Formats: sequence, C-alpha cells, structure tokens
Amino acid sequence: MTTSTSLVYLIALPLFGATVLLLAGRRADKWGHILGTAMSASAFAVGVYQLTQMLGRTNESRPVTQKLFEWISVGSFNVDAGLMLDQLSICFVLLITGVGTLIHIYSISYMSHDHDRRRFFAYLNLFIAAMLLLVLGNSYLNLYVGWEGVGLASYLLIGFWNQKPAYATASKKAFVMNRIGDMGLSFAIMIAFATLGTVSFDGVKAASEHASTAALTAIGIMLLVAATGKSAQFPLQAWLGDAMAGPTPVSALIHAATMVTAGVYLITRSNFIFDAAPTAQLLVVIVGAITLLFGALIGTAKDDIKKALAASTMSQIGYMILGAGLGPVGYAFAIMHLLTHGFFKAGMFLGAGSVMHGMNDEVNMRKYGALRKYMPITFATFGLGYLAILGVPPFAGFYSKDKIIETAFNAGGNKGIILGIVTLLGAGITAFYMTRVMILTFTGKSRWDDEVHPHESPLLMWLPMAILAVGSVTSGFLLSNGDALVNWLAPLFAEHGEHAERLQPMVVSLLALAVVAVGIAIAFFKYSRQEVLAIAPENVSVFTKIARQDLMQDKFNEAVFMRPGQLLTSALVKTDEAVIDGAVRGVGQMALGSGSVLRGIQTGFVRSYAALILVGAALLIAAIWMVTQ
Amino acid sequence: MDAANYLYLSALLFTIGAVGVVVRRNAIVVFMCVELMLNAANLAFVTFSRINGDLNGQVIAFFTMVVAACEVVVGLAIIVTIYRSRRSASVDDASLLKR
Amino acid sequence: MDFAAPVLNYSLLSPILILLAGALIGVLVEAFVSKALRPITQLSITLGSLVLSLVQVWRIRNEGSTTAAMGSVIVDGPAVLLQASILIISIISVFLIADTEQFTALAAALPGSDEERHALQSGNQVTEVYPLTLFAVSGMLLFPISSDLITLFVALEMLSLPLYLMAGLSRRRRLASQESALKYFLLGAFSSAFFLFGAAFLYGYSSSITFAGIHDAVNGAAGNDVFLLIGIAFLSIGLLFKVGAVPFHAWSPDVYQGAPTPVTAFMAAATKVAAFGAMLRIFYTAFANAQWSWTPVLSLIAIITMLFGSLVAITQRDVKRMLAYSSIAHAGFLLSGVIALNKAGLDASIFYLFAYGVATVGGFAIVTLVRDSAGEVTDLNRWKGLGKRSPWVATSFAVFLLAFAGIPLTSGFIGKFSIFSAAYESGAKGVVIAGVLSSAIAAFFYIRVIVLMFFTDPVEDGTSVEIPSSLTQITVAVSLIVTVALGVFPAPLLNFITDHAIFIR
Amino acid sequence: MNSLILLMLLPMLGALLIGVLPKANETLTKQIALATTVIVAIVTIAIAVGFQRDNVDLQYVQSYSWIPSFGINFAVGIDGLALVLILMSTVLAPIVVLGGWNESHGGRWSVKTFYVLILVLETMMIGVFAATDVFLFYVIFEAMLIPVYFLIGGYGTGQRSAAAVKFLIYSLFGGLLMLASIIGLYVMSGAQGGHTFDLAALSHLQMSSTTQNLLFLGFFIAFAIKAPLWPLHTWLPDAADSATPGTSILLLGVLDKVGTFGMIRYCLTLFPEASKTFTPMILVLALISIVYGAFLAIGQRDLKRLIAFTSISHFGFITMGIFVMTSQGQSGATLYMFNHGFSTAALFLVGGWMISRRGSSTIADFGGLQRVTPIMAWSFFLAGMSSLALPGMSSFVSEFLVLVGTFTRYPVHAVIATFGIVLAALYILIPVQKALHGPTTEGNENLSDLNLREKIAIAPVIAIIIALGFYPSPLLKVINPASAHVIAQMGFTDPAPTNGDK
Repeated sequence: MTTSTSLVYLIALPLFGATVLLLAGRRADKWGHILGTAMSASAFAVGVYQLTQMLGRTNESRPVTQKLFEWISVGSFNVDAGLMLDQLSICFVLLITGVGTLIHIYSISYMSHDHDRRRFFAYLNLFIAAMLLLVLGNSYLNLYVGWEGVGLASYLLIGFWNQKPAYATASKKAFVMNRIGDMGLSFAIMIAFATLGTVSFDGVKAASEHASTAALTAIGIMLLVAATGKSAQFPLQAWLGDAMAGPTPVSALIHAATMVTAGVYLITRSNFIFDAAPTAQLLVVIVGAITLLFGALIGTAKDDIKKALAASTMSQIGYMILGAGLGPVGYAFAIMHLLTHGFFKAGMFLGAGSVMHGMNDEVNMRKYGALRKYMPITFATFGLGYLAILGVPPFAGFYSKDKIIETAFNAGGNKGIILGIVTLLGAGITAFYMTRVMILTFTGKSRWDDEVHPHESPLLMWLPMAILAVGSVTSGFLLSNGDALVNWLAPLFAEHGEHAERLQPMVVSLLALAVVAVGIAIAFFKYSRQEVLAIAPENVSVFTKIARQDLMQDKFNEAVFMRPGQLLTSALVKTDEAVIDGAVRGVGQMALGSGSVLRGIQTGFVRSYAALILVGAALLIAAIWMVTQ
Repeated sequence: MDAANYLYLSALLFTIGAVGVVVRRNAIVVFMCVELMLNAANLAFVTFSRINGDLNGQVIAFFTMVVAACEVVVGLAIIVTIYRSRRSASVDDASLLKR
Repeated sequence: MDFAAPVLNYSLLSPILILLAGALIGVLVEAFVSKALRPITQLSITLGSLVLSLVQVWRIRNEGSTTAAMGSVIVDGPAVLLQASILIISIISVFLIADTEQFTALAAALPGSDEERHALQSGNQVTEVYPLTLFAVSGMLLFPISSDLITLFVALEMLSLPLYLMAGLSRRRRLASQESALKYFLLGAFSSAFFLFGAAFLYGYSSSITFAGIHDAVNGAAGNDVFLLIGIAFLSIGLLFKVGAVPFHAWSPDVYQGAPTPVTAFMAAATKVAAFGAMLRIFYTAFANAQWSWTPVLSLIAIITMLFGSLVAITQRDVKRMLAYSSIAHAGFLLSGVIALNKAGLDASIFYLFAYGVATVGGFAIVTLVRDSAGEVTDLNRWKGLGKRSPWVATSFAVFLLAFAGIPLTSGFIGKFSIFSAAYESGAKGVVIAGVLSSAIAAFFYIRVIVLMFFTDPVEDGTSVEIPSSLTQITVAVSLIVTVALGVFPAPLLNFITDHAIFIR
Repeated sequence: MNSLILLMLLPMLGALLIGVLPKANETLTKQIALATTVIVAIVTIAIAVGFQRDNVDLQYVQSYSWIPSFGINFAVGIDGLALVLILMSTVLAPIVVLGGWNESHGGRWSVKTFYVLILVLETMMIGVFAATDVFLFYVIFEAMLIPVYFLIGGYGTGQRSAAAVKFLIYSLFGGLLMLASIIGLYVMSGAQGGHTFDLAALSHLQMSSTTQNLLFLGFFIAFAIKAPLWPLHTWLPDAADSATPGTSILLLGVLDKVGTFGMIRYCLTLFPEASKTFTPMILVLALISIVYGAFLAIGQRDLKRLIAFTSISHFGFITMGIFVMTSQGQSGATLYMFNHGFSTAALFLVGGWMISRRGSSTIADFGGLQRVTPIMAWSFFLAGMSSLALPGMSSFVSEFLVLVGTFTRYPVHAVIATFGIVLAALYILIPVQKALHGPTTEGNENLSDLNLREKIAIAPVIAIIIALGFYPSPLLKVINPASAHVIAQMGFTDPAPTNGDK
C-alpha cells in the first residue's frame, strides 16, 4: 500500500471553492462561477494525475492512502481522518470530477439569468467535495460524513429555488428519507464496531474473515438500507421524483450520474461483507429487481420529461444494485453500467435542460413535439444517449447492461431465470418509455403555445452535452474492451470460479435486442401513429393512473407514516400539557386545597381553641400510653 | 384514709374546670373555670406533699395562689376592657380574628 | 429548727435583677415623671438595663455552669447563650416598640370614644409598655435557666402576663387587638393550668421538684410511671402551647395578627427562644432517660406541626398571619432539635433559635413600614410592586423570607441543615423527610410574596412605605447583617456554641 | 492565589465595578461586563493550557476551612470533566453578553442590575463545576437559582414571573430532596470517622444498599429536574419561552449541564452500586426523553419552545451516554454537554435575533427569510444542522460516540435512540422550511440582516461547532482520562468485540 500526500487536494480544492463562494457573498457574483468551475476542473486534474500514477504501479501497490489526522479516538474506538484511493474509488473520482466539471461549464450558461448563480456554484462545489469524501474515506465513518454531506448538498440544490413552497417541501422530503437510509448506515457502523471492533474498510475486511454470518448479514442488510435511501431504491425511492425540483444540471449531476449511485459504491466497497452473507446479498438482488421494474413502470406514464428521466434513473440504478447483488461476477459490471449510465443519463438530463431552456422551462412533454428541427444538437446528443440506454450496439449501454442481464441469467437455477426475465423485461419497458420520450419531444408535430420560441442552446451548454454524448457512444466499448474494467477492479474482489454459462453472450444480446425492438415498436405505434394530446387524457386505464401517481408510493408513505406521525405528535403535545404538566399543577392545587381545609380549624372562637387543646391533651395522653404499653 | 382519693378528686376538679372552659360562654366564668383547674393542681400538690412527706408541695401551693392572684389582676383588666368596648362578656362575640 | 441563710450568687442572677430593677424604676417613672419626658426616659431606662444585663451575661459566661439561688436556677453554657440571644432580640425589638404610632394613646379609653380622641390629640402615650417589656424579658431570662418546677412556673407566668397586656395595646383596629389579648390570656391561663397540673404529678412521681431530682427518679425508675407520664404530658402541653405547636397553636395566628406589630415581633422571636430554651433543658436533663416515652409522640407532633404550618400558610392573604403560620412551621423544625436529644441537636437548636429570632424581628420590622393613612397595610395584595416603590425595603424583606425558606447563604439554611442533620443522626429520619417536604411547601408561599413584591406592578391605592425611623433602620440593618453573616460565615458562632452549650444538672 | 479562586473572583470584581457605576451610563456598564467576561474566558483558556491531560487526579486544588464544626471546606479543584464544562461556560458568557447586547432593556430593573446578576451567575457557574466539597456544591447549586430566577422574572417576556416561579419551585423541590441525601451522607461520614463533605472521602463511605439507593434518588431526582429528564421537564419550555435568549443560553447551555455533570460527579462517584441498580430505569427515561422531546419539538408552534424541547431530547442522549458505562458513552456524553452548549447558544442567539426583529416567536409568522436576511438565515441553518448532528458538526461526534457506546452494551436502546436522528431532521427542517424558505411573507419584507456586533457574536460559536466537528481531539484528549477514570471506579470495562459471537 503506497501513501500519498496529494489525495486531500481532491477534496480540499472544491471545498475551498465552496467556502470562498459562500463567505464572499455578493462580492463574488462576478467571478463566482469561474472559480467554482476552476476548482472542479483542477480536482479532475488531480484525479487524472492520480490515475496516471496508479497505472504506473502494479496491482497490489495501486491503492493509495493518506492519513490526515486522528479524528475520533475514545477507548477502543479509533477513527482517523484518512483517505484511500484504489482502483474502485478512482473510477468514481474521475466520474464525479469529470462529469461534474462538464456540468459546471453547462451551468455557467444555464444559470446565467439567475442572480443567485454564485450560490449555485458554491453548492455544486460543496457537493463535489462531499461526494469525493464519500468515495475516498478509508472507513465507514468517514464515508458516513461524505454520505450525509452529499445529502446536505442535494438538499440545498433541490431547494435552490425554495421560494416555491413545493420545491422547499421536495428538498425536505429528500433529506428526511435520506436520513432514514443514513440510520441504516449508522446501525451498520455500530454493529461493525460492536462485533468486529473496527469500522475501517481494511479492519472490517480483515475481521470479516472470521466473523459470524449472523453479524455480517446484519451489517449487510443495514448497508443495503443505507443504499436504498441514497440510491432511491425500493422502498425509499419516493424522494427522487420530487428531487427534480432542483435546477436541471443538479438532476444531471447528483440525481443521475453520481450521488444516487453511492449505494452501488457502498455495496461494491463492502463486497467482502456481502460475499460472506448470502441472505443480505439475496436481499440486494431482490431490491434491485423490484426497483428496476418499479422505476421502469413509473417511467412509462410520466409526462414531465425530467420525472420520466428520473424514473429511468431509478430503474437503471436498480440494474446496478442487482448486478452488485450478484457477487464477485457482478461487481465489475455494476460499476461499468454505473459509469456508462453516468455518461448517457447525464447527457440526456442536460439535453432535457437544454429543451426546457428553449421552451421557457416547460417540462410537460405533451407540450413539446417536432423539436428536432429547432434544436438539432440537443436532438443528436439526446438521441445518442437514447441509443445508449436502450443498449443498442455498439453504444455504451449495450456493453454494460447486457453484461448484467447475462450475469443475471447465469446466476443459476430459478433465481437466474427470474432475474434474467426481470432484467429483460426492464430493458423492454425502458425501450418503450425512452422511445416515448423521444417521440413526444422531438418528433411529431409541435404542440407548444405560440409565445414559445424554441431555439438551440448556446455553446457552453451544448459542448458538455456533446462531450457526454461521445462518452455514451464510446465508454462502453472502451471499458469492456479486453475486459479492461473487470481486470482493473479484479484485485479488489474475491475470486469467482467461472460460472457455467447457461446462455451464450450472443444469445442474451439477441434476446435483449428483440425485447427492446418490441418496446420501441409499441411506443412507436402508440405515440407516433396516433395523435398525442397536449393535455394528458383522463380516460386512461387504471394502471396508467396508478403509474402516473408513482405507483402510490406517496399515498402509501402518507397513510402509513406521515398521518400517524402527525397524530402521535399532536397527541403527545396535548398529553404533555394536560397530563404531565397537569400532574405537577395538580400537586400544587392539592397543597392549596388541603391548606384551605385545615384553615377551617381556625374558627376564631376561643372556646373551640380551648377544645382543641383539650382534645390535643387527650390524644397526647393516649399516644404516650400507647407507646409505653 | 387513702391519699389517692384526693388525687382522684383533684383530677375530677381539673376535668370539670377544663370542660367548663370549653362549654361556658361568659368570660368571667371561663376564667373561674381556669382558676378551678389551678386549684385542682394545688390540691394535687398538697396531696403529693402529704404522700412524699416533704413541704415542697405546700410551698408551691402558696406560690400558685399568688400567681393566680396576679392572673386575676391581668385577666380582669382585659375582660373588663373587652366588656366596655363590646358591651358583652361573651367570649364568642370576640371572633374578629379567624382563619 | 434553724434556718441557713439562702445563698443566692447575685452575680449569676444579676442579668435578671438588673431588668427587674429597670422595670420597677420604669413603674416609678410612670408615677413621677411628666408626660412629655416619659417616652424618652422610659426608652433609655429600658435600653440601658437591657444592654447592661447583656454585658452582665457576657461577663458571667465562663463563671457559669453552677447552680444559683439554692439550686433553683442553673447558669450554664446554654443558659448564657439563650439569655444572650433573648437580650439581643429584645433590644432590637425595643427599637420597634419605641415607634409610638403602633400603640394606643390610652388603653383604658373606649375605641372611638371622645376620651380616646382627646388622648390622641394631647399626644398621650402608653409608656407602660416599656416596664411591661422589661418584666416579660426578665421572665424570659428566668425561664430557660430555672431548674425546678416552682421557678419554671413562676418564670412562665412572669413572661406571659405582661405579654397578655401588651397584645391589647394596638392603636389601630383596637377591637381586634383587645380580642387577641383576651384569647391569648384565656388560652395562656388554660395551658398554664395544664402545666401546673403536670408539674404536680412530676412532683408526685419523683417526690422532688428539681430537674435533677426528677432525672434521678427516672434513672432509678422509682415511683409510679403513670404519674411520670401524666406529668410529662401535661407539662409538655404548657410548653408546646408557648412555642405554638399543633394542636396547641390555635392562639398564635390570631394573637400575631391582633397584637401591635412590634409586640408581635418581640413575642414571636423572644418567647420562642425562652420557651424552647426551657423545653430543651427539661427534656435534655429531667426527661432525658425517659425518651422511650416521649420522643415518638413529640416526633409526631413535630411532623404535624411542620406540615400544618406550611400548608395553611400557603392560603394566607395577610402578611402577619402568614408569618404566624410560618412560625408554627418553624416550631415544628425546632422540635426536631428537641427530639434529636444529642449535643448536635442542642447546638443546632440554639443556633436556629437565634438566627430565626433575629430574622423574625427583621421581618416584622419591615411589616411596620408598609402603611397607608389608616396605619399598617398587612393585606398581601396591597404589597404588590413594593420592589418598585422602595427596592431596599422589599429586598431586605426578600432576604428574611429566603432565610425563613432556608435558602443557602442565609442563616436559615445553616440552621435547617444543622438541626435536620442532628435529628437524622438520632435516627429521626421520618422527621427529616417531613421537614424537607414542608420546606418545599413553605418555599412556595415565601416565593409568592417575593413575586408580589418584585414581579407585579404596583396598584395605586395609597399604600406607601414609611421612611423608616432611625431606630427601625437599626433593627432592620442589624437583622439583615446577622441573617446574611450567619449564612456566609457561621463558623465563629457555631464554634462558640459548640464550646459552651453543655447542660449541667 | 489559586487560579480557580481567581477565576471565581474576577466576575465578582466586575459586578462590584458595575455596582458602583452610575445607573445612567448603560453603555459603559455593558462594556465592563463584556470586558470582564472576555478576561475570564482568557484566564480559563490559560488554565486549560496549564492542565495536565493524562493526570486523572484533581488539579488546581485549593481548600480553605469554611465551617469547621460541620467539617465543611471551601474546596475547589478540576478534572477533565469540570475543565471542559468551565471552559464552555466562560466562553459562552461573553458571547451571551455581546449577542444579547440590548436584552437588558425593557426589563423590570436597570441594565446595571441585569449585568450584575449575569456576572454573579458566572462566578457561581464556575464554582459549581469546580467545587470538590459536596456542601459547597450544594450551596452554589441552590444559590444559582436566585439570579436566574430574577433574570427570567425580571427581564423575560410574556408569562415571565409565572415561568420564573415554576422554575424555582421545581428546582427548590429537587434541591431539598438532595439536601436530605446530603444530610444522610454527612451523618454517615460522622459515624465513619469524622464529619466531612470532601467528595473523595465520602466516596469511600460504607452504606447499606437501601440507604445508598435512597440517597442516590435524592441526588438523582434533583439532577433529573435540572437536566430536564422526562417526566420532570415541564418547567423548561415555559422558562425558555419567557426568558431572554441570553438567559436561555445560560439556563439550557450551562445550568442544565449541572444536572448531567452532577450525575457523573456525584451520583456515580458517591453511589456506584445504586447507580448500577437504577441504570435500567434511567436508561428508559433517557430514551423516552430522546423520542418524546423530539416529537414535542416537531409539534411546537413557538420557536423558543421548539428549541427547549430539542434540548430535552439532547439531554436524553447525554443521560444515556452517562449511564451506559462505556468509555465511548462517557466521553461522548461529556463532549455532548460541551457541544450542546454551543449549538443551543447558536440556536437561541439567532432565534432571539429573528424574534426581536419580527416581534413574534411564532414560527408561522416568519417566511422566506433566506431572501431578506441571508446571513441570519444561514446562521440559523447552520445552528440547526449542528442541532441535528450533521457530520462535520461537533455534535455529530458526540452523538455518534454516545450511540456507539450505547450499542456495545445496550443494542436495543441504541437502535431506538437512533430513530431520534430522523426526528431531529424533522424538527429542524420544519422550522427551517417555514421560516427561511418559501416566499417572503407579509411582515418579513424589510427585516434587517445581522449587524457587525451580531456577526462577531455568532461567528466564534459556528467556528467552534465546525472546527470541533472535524478536529475534536483536543477536547477528547482532556475528557478521555476523566471518563476512563469514572468507568474504572465503577468497575466497568468496555465490552470487547463479540466478533459476531463466532
């Protein structure tokens, strides 16, 4: 293991940017966006430098660590503020800083009319820093800091336009649901410390060798909970749709490319735990499977272009989680899909942003149509992304997604068959709703109002889109050519014996393409052949209705958690006032009451006083007589 | 005869006095009941002095009489004042101060 | 038979004799000095003799610990301490008594009669109150040092009779004042009858009238226990009446309220010291070895007294009555010192008596200052906003209240702590618990007064605060200083008490 | 002269100086008060620097005989625990003075009185933590009530006198129970070789388990009222509601810590066995406080009451940390006391400024402040983040330590307590959304942002919160020996890793 002194700059640079921009205030409005972008870019540079360094070393010595200082040390609980950069985290570092920088550039123009642009860039830098800490931390606790850090950044960015109450609520929702996930992470850390006596990745890995399955399963499940929160997986997925309240670059960076994939990172990072805890691993797969269908189904009914993409993100991450749940074989493919997805989904989001930019921030696809004439570049880049997500060869998705489907099938037994079918089905539905998006947005005849004048976005906006498009075309091939990524990551994961391939890769690809074709066809006939209404039709099947309402996820949460919670709260407030404080006041009243009763003895008549004395005397005698007998 | 009887007598007198204080209204009478109690005590002293065969008891009896006399002086003064200002010697009328 | 001339040890009796002399001179002054000169003459005589006697007490503090007057009084450490306390308290109370506004012009005149009005115009004053005070004080000095039943009884009457009269001398609300005098007198006489009857039976039990004799008899277990028990019971009634313990307390609220405030102050403070002094001596010496019979009962009375006093005090609207009930509660606390029946208990009681007495005088001194055209205002609701009107008066009163409540850094806290720990040490945990509880209750009404004074806005109803006369100022100042000083640096006094407070038989 | 004594005298001097000043010159009064508190803070820091970390014995020890006949001494001395709390108190004091520069106006009495009370209180705050003589501790513990009582009742708002009385009665009641226990200790010490109140000596008393339990309860109830533990908490919201922000900071930030401090210093040290006996019950109460406090905070409409209830929840954490008897729990609790002081201070300072500007403490009356007064909004937001223990804020470290320390011995408790962090997110984000976000509502359009004085007051607080979040070691190094000492005294050792019970 080699040590380094420059890792900290990865985090320090964007953090510095954020701090300066926040403290400087309006003074920085002039140059704020420049600084922000520069910081992100330089972080990327450092990342590239680290990569080159890493490439120059042999597998074993590739991971780099840096101890900053002793953070928390009480009794046997010792956590250093330490960073670790290995083959896995470098992928993330480059994705975060790379895509991040592009989106910075994009935002310069996209946010140019917002007089709070500086603050926006401050938040973006803050996010980059937190996200890098997340992937660089060398222990679960350091990861936790980044983990909640990105949560904070996402909260700030979703609520960037929080003067709109709905947006403010959306940001709060996101934060709270993330916190529920974070609880899982803290449980995992506590269990790890209580059972294994350490919380650092190396420590846990070493200890997990001879730890009981029960403990590891517990940790694994808790990590999964954390992942579901951050990566919008079932059952904690409900926040992602609302998170689209944030400016579109945010959706691209945080809620498509990077933050939401943290769950996948966490699971892959903890491979040694899941490999030893089959139950937890199985749960991971199940969650992934459910979510990828769940997201896909929601996607089919959304008219809001961003929400459609968000649903798709949810579903794609479902693929990754599923892949990660398949164990050593799957990790690499999960990461690969994560990277390619980073490119094409970010690209499509930016495309959506560009469309909204040209359409006065209209997000309803039913009010689009025939835009390919007006914004050709956006159409082109979006289209490439579209092909990529469909998994059409030779675009990126083809390499990453089909690998996951293939691995699913090869998982063996009924499990393999079920998972294979689910993933295939997902691919089909994906094809359907993405085609729907394409058609509604770019083809057919225009359905927008007259005062809208669609136009292509400026250079600063389409350039990043273009670059990402290139990525979504090439990344798949580059990463899988000669199993580049698989070999790169191999040293981190346990060896896995060759699975008996139940299906040839070729067969899987053909199956996938077939399903995709079906999906496209349905969408084509449904939306291109017949007229699309500018206002969503109400006389639709009950399934559509349910799908439009995100499969009732909010209704469910509301009924099961919110309402009861509110009732409980108001009940407790009343109890506190009436019962507890009431009891206290009651004691006082009692004293007063008995006082005024006793007062009655003081009649004012001297004879009654004398009588009192007489009685007293009698009692005194009686008492003394009693004690002395 | 047995000296104990005198003790019973004094106890009886004392009780009569005590009860009298409680039941009678007229301040003078009440006061006289108190005097009766004092004298009951005196009787007890003298009896004991007889039983113990020393003089202390009888000496005390004399002291008591003197003290009682002083009490009469003070007591009557107060009662008379009250009577003059209230035109009544009933102790029950004097009940401004209560509770 | 031949008489041996009685040996009296005059020097040991001198404190009392000085006072009696002063009192007699006072009586003569009434007869021979002109109206105009009487007040000042009387005041100086009274103060003079009090101070003189205090000096005398100081001088005999070490030659004490012997009997005097043929063993009918004992001058020992506790005696000196108690006498000193009584004298100091009396002196500062006399400063209040000197305030003629408090006393009727002519006690004999009918309330509201022309006679009274005329007497008022002619600036008449009942200067008789001074000799009466001196008589009472001399009785109080004698009470705690008397060591046989005769002296005890005589002393009791000596201190009571003048007080009966003084209670009736108020200038305002004379009917109430006279009524209080009547009540005090009748009940006092009633209780002293019990006292005497008890004394008779003790004599019958022990065939001796000295405490020493009774003590020996108890030790020897000679004689009839029934006599002893009746004796203890009835004697206690007399004493419990004086200290105002439930159920023999009924007189105190009425008398405290009806009597002229200076008299109330004097009575509340000095009488308690004297009565408890006597009580301590009797129970610690004469009845010590019979505690199996009386401690349980006395504990019970103590508990009832504490709780009753505190509970009823909460409901009071009249400041004097409230203080009366609080003093009942304090009687309960003090009883726990008697129950303790150990050195610590004795020391604690003496300290407590002094601290409480001084604070009490101070408290009532403040009461004399809050007035309207018709004299003192004792209705608490009209004390609202006193803190705004005259911060210093209110603050001092608050300090006294805090002392009563036993808040740290006031003498009251040290007193409470020491007396409770003594009781706890002797195993009377129940009493301590009750004490703590009732202190909590008591705190409530003390604080309520503070709230009234500081946290409520004044109502304009003509309630004004008298500019204190220099004498009253002295009283308040002295009480204040003592109260705080004993709270912060009690060590010297405590040490002094510990060194001196040893009963001899 | 002993530096602790000096430290206690300094504020008194300041008070005297103010006392002799003319009423009229209010600014000078304030300046003197500020100067005094700053000097005290500096001296404290000097003391902290001179403190030997690894030495578990009391340091800066000094003892004068006070009431020999009861064996009472004026004895002071500090260990890591006391040092940390004194540091917190004296650092908060100048911030309170500066932050609440104008609180003293509109009170019943003069500005002068206000600052005299504050300074007297500061002396007592130092003394109560430094006392090593149980009697001295008790005296200060009780005497402290008086200045606070007058600060609330005299300078507060709304039902101030009612709240003040409620506070005083509650505390006095607890205090008297404690007095009973102290008397018990005193008597027992007398029976076992001489009356004394020396903490160390008393800790070796032999007593039957029943006695020990009773005496323990006397102390514990008093402390449970101070550090409000459910169900003895109802005085706190009223007090915090009526008191001025500055007073609330001293009340919740410092005085209530005397309760938790006392639990460690007196309950554990004097009655180890009884502490063990009652631990299960206390832990349950702590848990209830955590959850209950959080729920009630969520349910509050009034900003000050909300903050008060968050504190009840936090005190639940502290109490839990104290009684789980693991080094993480102990150190975490102590660190928590320190951090809570500052995050509460931040909340009350900014909340106070918001309220005084808006003229209302009802959360619903605010709205969209982020756009009108960005700096104030940010300060409040950061304070809130620290209150919900966001990683990177000091409170995260302490809260997590408490949780981890609890988990190793009482997993179930830890799990339930952890749900508190979700509720925390709610009770902070709800007011943040209502007050700072959304459209700027009527009546908030022209509120003024923080002025320089206020910025200077809040800056160090936030700086400390964040700095300690990333680098708590300086404090932990002071705290750890002390807490390890306590754990050892109690005869506990941290549970070893079960290694998954394999």
